[in-house]
Amino acid sequence: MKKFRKILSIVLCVFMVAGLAACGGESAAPASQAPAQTDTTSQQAVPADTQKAETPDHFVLGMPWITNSTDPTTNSIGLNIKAAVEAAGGEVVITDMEMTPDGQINNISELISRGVDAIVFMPLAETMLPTVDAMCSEAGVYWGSMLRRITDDSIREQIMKSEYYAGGCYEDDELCGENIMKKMGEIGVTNVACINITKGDTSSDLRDAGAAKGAAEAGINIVGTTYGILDPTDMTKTIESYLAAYPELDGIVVLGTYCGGALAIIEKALEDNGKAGQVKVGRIDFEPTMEEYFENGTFNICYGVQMPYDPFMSTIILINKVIGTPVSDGPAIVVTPYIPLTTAQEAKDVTQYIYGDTPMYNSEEIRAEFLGFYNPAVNKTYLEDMVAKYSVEDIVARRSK
Amino acid sequence: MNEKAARVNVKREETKEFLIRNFVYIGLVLVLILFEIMTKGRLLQKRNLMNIFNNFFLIGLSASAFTFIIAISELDLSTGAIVGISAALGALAGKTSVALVVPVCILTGLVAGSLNGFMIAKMKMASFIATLATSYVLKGLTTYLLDGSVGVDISIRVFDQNWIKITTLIAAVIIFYFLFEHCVIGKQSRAVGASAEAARQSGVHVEFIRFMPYLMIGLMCGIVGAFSLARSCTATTSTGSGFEFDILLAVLFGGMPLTGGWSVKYRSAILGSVTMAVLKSGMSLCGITGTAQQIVRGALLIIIVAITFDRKVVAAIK
Amino acid sequence: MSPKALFRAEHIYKNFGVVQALKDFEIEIYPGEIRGLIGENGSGKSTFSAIASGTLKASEGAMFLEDEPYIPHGTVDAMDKGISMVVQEQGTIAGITVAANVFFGKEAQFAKHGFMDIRKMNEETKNALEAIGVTGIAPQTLIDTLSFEDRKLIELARSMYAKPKLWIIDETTTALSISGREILYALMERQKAAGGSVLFISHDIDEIMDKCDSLTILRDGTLTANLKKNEFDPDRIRSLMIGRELSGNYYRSDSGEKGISDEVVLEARNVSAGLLKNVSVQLHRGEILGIGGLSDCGMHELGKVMFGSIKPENGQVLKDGKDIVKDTRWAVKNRIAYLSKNRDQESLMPICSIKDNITLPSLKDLTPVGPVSLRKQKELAKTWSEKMDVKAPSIDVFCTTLSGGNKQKVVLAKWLGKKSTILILDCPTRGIDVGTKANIYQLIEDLKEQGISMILISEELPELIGMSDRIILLKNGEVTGTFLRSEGITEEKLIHKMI
Amino acid sequence: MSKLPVRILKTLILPVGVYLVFLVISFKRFSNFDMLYTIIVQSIVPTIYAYAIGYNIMSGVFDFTIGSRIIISGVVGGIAAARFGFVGMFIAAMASAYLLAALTGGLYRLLRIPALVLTIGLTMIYEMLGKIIAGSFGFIRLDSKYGFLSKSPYIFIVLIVCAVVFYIFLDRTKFSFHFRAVASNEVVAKNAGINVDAVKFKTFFYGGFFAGVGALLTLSQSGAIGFQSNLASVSSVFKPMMGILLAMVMQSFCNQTIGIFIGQFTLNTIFFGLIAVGMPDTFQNVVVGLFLLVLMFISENSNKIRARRNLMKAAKSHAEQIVDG
Repeated sequence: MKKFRKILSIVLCVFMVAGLAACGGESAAPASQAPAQTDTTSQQAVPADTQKAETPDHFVLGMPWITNSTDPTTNSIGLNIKAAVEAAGGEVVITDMEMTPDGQINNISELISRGVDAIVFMPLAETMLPTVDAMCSEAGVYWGSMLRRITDDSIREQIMKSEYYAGGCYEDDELCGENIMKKMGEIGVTNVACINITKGDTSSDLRDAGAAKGAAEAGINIVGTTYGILDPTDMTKTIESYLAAYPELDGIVVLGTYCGGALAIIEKALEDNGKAGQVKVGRIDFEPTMEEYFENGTFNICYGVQMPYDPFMSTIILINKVIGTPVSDGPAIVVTPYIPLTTAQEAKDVTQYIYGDTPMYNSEEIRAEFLGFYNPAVNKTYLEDMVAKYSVEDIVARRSK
Repeated sequence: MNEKAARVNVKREETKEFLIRNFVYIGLVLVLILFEIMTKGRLLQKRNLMNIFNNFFLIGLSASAFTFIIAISELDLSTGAIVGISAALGALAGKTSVALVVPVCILTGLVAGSLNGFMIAKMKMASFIATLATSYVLKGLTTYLLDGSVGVDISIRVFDQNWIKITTLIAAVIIFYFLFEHCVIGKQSRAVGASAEAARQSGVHVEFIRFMPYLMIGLMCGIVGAFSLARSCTATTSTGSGFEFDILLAVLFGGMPLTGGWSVKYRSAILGSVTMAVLKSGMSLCGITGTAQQIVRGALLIIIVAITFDRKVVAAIK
Repeated sequence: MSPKALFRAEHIYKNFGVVQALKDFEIEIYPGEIRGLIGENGSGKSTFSAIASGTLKASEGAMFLEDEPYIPHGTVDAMDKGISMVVQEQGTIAGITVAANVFFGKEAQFAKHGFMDIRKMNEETKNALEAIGVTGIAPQTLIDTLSFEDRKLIELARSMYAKPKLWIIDETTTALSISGREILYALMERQKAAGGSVLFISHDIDEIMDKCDSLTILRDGTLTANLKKNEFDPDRIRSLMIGRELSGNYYRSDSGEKGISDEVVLEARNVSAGLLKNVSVQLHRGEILGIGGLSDCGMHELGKVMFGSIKPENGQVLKDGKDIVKDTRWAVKNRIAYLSKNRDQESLMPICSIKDNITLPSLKDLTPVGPVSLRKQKELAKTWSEKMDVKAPSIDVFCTTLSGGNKQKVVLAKWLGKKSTILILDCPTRGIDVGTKANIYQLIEDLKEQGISMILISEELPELIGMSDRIILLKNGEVTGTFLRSEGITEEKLIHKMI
Repeated sequence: MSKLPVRILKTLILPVGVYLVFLVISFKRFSNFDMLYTIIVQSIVPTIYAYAIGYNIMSGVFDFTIGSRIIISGVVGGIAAARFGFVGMFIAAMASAYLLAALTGGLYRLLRIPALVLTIGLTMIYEMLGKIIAGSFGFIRLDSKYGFLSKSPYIFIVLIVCAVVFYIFLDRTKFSFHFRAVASNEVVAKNAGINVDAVKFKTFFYGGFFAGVGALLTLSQSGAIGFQSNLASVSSVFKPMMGILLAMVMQSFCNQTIGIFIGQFTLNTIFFGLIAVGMPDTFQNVVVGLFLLVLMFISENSNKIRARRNLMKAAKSHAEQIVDG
């Protein structure tokens, strides 16, 4: 009995080491570009539009994303990216996004090994971008970033020189932080408490800086900022501790959070402590139940709706590069706007048309207005005009006919 | 009369024992075959083997040292935090010169490990609570030190080459195997785990033996911190988060009993990490959503431990 | 006395693995009788009392209570049926109050539809304690804060409260002080007067002769005789207990005429620790130094102090007159060995194999530097387990499967494998069958020839007398007497110094 | 047992002491009654979480699933509230809490594996169960008219009811004697005829009541309950556990039912103090960690001190016997 087990363990070890060593050495050579003959794990590619005779050749776009979430924002991003890729005759492969930097690098190397032609992702920290660029260039895979700006000049320089980096969109978080703080000043807020995502996330730091600048100009005193709240009970506890510690508080600004139902929790806490309406509330990033609070006047200003648009536009830039009609010679960086929402009606439209279960643009619109392959006029400046024209009304008009 | 009956009974016991002990081998082979079929051969493709390796590389490194912690029937919930603080200090040191990164990571790991070791060996505190407290303290320090995320010069990626990682893992596995199975410290650790008083009265330096495992796991977490820096050139507050449960799950998947003492098998650590990595890669290749993956992992954990747990050793199962 | 027996047990057999603890034992106890039960350690007295009180199940045989078949499953069930017992070791449960201990397992009587009436329970506890003449203990205190003796009195109150038909007392007197013992004797008398009966288990002949109406004698698990009070005679009882003449080949045959070398190998100089107060003891080369006394006279602590397991508050322990014994690690390295009284917690690792147990202290000796060769380990374990003739299928079997005697042989193999020159043996033959006991005595004699010096701590006077060159007696932490083998030692001389 | 006033004094030293420290540091913040009131209210929910795992921790059985179980009960309660109003919510939350507690306890009894391992596996499953039930929004919103449970005076009534129920099961029923006996010495308890497996099942089952109430309170207090994943819900076990540890340290002079609340109050005072003092919340973890270490140190030594005191008392009483013997 014992001897048999000894042999089995040795055989297993030898097999494992040999396998790893073989591929260890091999992986240094550039991987073959041939698209994997994977059977399509997601739906069948949409049949190409009959007007144009030929279509761009088939490509696979990989994306690390949150697969176990039912949050409408997350779903609408996935929906819109899939629409863009399938409109161009491509296919999307999604893998479960890891929350640590080295985990995300593993995501990217896994997608490369599954033979994707392009990868779009939201970088957790800009300092990992050189690593991503090195891996993708080595594997001949185009990649694009979304939702995050590169603040460090040395990294930006290096990345902009890469020919595999297609570019991507970001919002001017700093400006948005400044604007929302000024808006709060306009509606008479003097002492404000802030909630933000974990320190170290580029947007989080930029929104902090913008908020501080806006507060200084508007003469608002920021009593404190709490970072990285995930749990509803912690959110309630933080709000109530601010209310108790600072009776003079008259404003709460959520610069960003991953806590589900954050606005509902804050409104409830204000209501329980009899401060609903007196304490003004502002929020960056959209939340589906927002219109109700707009109606009863307890919620005042939202800078958001960039969520599905930025990822959609970043994917468009990447697709154009993959199908051979890049929007600019080097990486194309497009700044997408935060759209201010102040009325319940706007919030209702956003929930129905932008965060609904239909993508913002249908296949024809995408091909006609966004893909250089079909519309040669598409380039960086053209896209920037599209961004300027983008508004809630525009989407409502397109979808409601 | 009962002499013969006893021997027959021992024979039946031994075959049952053989099946249980090799349940994990059989389990791994089954998982490999199952997912090879379901992913139509993509699982064992050369490229994907590399992904599987990346998944279990960091966990495997620490799991081999974690065997000693389980052998002295203690626990360590601060491994994730030690990886975080090592990466943080390594990155900060990297600002002055990249050559400093790895030594600083290893040094931080050793210091944090000896802090744990001192509390548990000298101050005789319960390891579950003491390491939990250390993880809180270290996480707080990491967030304070980093104040965001700190980048490291790209030249650190030289450590991220596959052949370096493979040789490091094999070296670590062999060294700890040698220490655990063939050296005095391995035997004495299992003796302390089985019964500290009996070991003390047999001349074992119990305090030293309860201190060393924490030093070893500290060292390995420092090295993991260094490799995680090499991999992503970034140290953030989320580096190493959840790592302590990954290691615990890996060793439990390998059928490691939590009761320590002589029923601890060295191979459980490595086999467990490999099985988990294969499972993860296989399931994501089949496009199984994150939800289903977590449910499968939870259910499998309970089944494996229910089968391999050696009930006759422990009078009271807490 | 009415002819109908209150309690009858017939053809009782009980074996643990290969060891025959009870062989065809039978006993009849009549109402209003204090029946003694005497026998050496390992003769099966505690095994029978465990069976009668429901802690253990007999392998074969039947028991009858007032002619009804009596099959208890658990101590609480036995109590309800009328048989309660006071155990030798610690019977109370830590972490709960005195009241909870007295009514342990029987809380239902105070529960009114689910809720406990704590006040009534405390009151009943007070009555129970007063019934046995104890007033100083408050029912709601946590039991951990009480002394060992108070906890034993609580056990007495618990068993008496159930108004048992048959009350079993298993060697409890050793744990009680004089006043505690008076309480116990008074209770026995009261139980007898109330028409109940008492089974009084002890190995102290004088106590039995004084208190009991009749006596059953056990040797190696078999009934040797039943005596009436008028037939009581100490020498006759002892010979029936031991079966062999004292000076038979069971113990050492020589009478110590060779004398002992005056080189002191291990010495405790005015050591005090816990109970021990200013004790000085010297062990000479090749000598067997016996240490005797009541079970809580401090002799066990003395053994641990000399091994370095307990740090003395003042005074010191010296090896060869010069180096101080710092701790157990230093002691083992310098070839001092210690066999603990509770072997399975302190000297042996039951959930490990025989090989690992034997080789543990000698790992560094096998290969001082680098890896320990498996072959050498196997060799060491094999030679010594064969020398000790440990009966087991292989040396890789876990020690949990071994009998008491075999476990002790493994521990001895461990220390002899380490080539220890000084052996501290604390009750080495406790709970071991008579056959193995004889081997151990023979081994001790052989080791003495080889010049190994030994300290023999034992609660069995015959063992001390039979094996030691010199005997030191302790009482409440102080040395009260020393006897030389060459001058001939009798139990009377020893007992006089012990109590 | 020292007399009642002395015991009350000893109990209050820690909470009042810590409050005074922060009063000194930031007088303006801590002097208004509002702060004290908020700390008290904020200590109620963690106390009820602590009651839910109290029996387990005291008998050395560790249960990771409490966080995920409360989320499921909250989500189920939220959904029921939308359709059947307050009564529906109450029944749904309590029923699901008892069901999950029975399931966890039953599996523990059936599989007989260490609770630590079983509950890690179960937490992973329960977390995802919570997410699947939570469905579209990933979190459940509660209509505020059903959320009155978390407003005073109701929340204080709920606290008192829970404290009484906890105290009864802790000290006043057969179960309380059996579960303490099993906690201190399982083997002796088994010999005395106690059905040890049933007792262990009950420690989980009776905890279910408080898990249900905890879920209701969290749902009404925050107005929403969101799901968590990959063992994030485990962290909600650690803070209540510290309250229990503190209660066990004060065991000799204060009943655990009150001790747990005192523990939570002290912890919250430290949290609120840190926010008021303006220390970045990154330091909260460090302070919680250090507080836990100090707590461990005290509980470790207090056992040693008490043990040494017993030894001395035993030796003394022995000596007395001889004198009057």
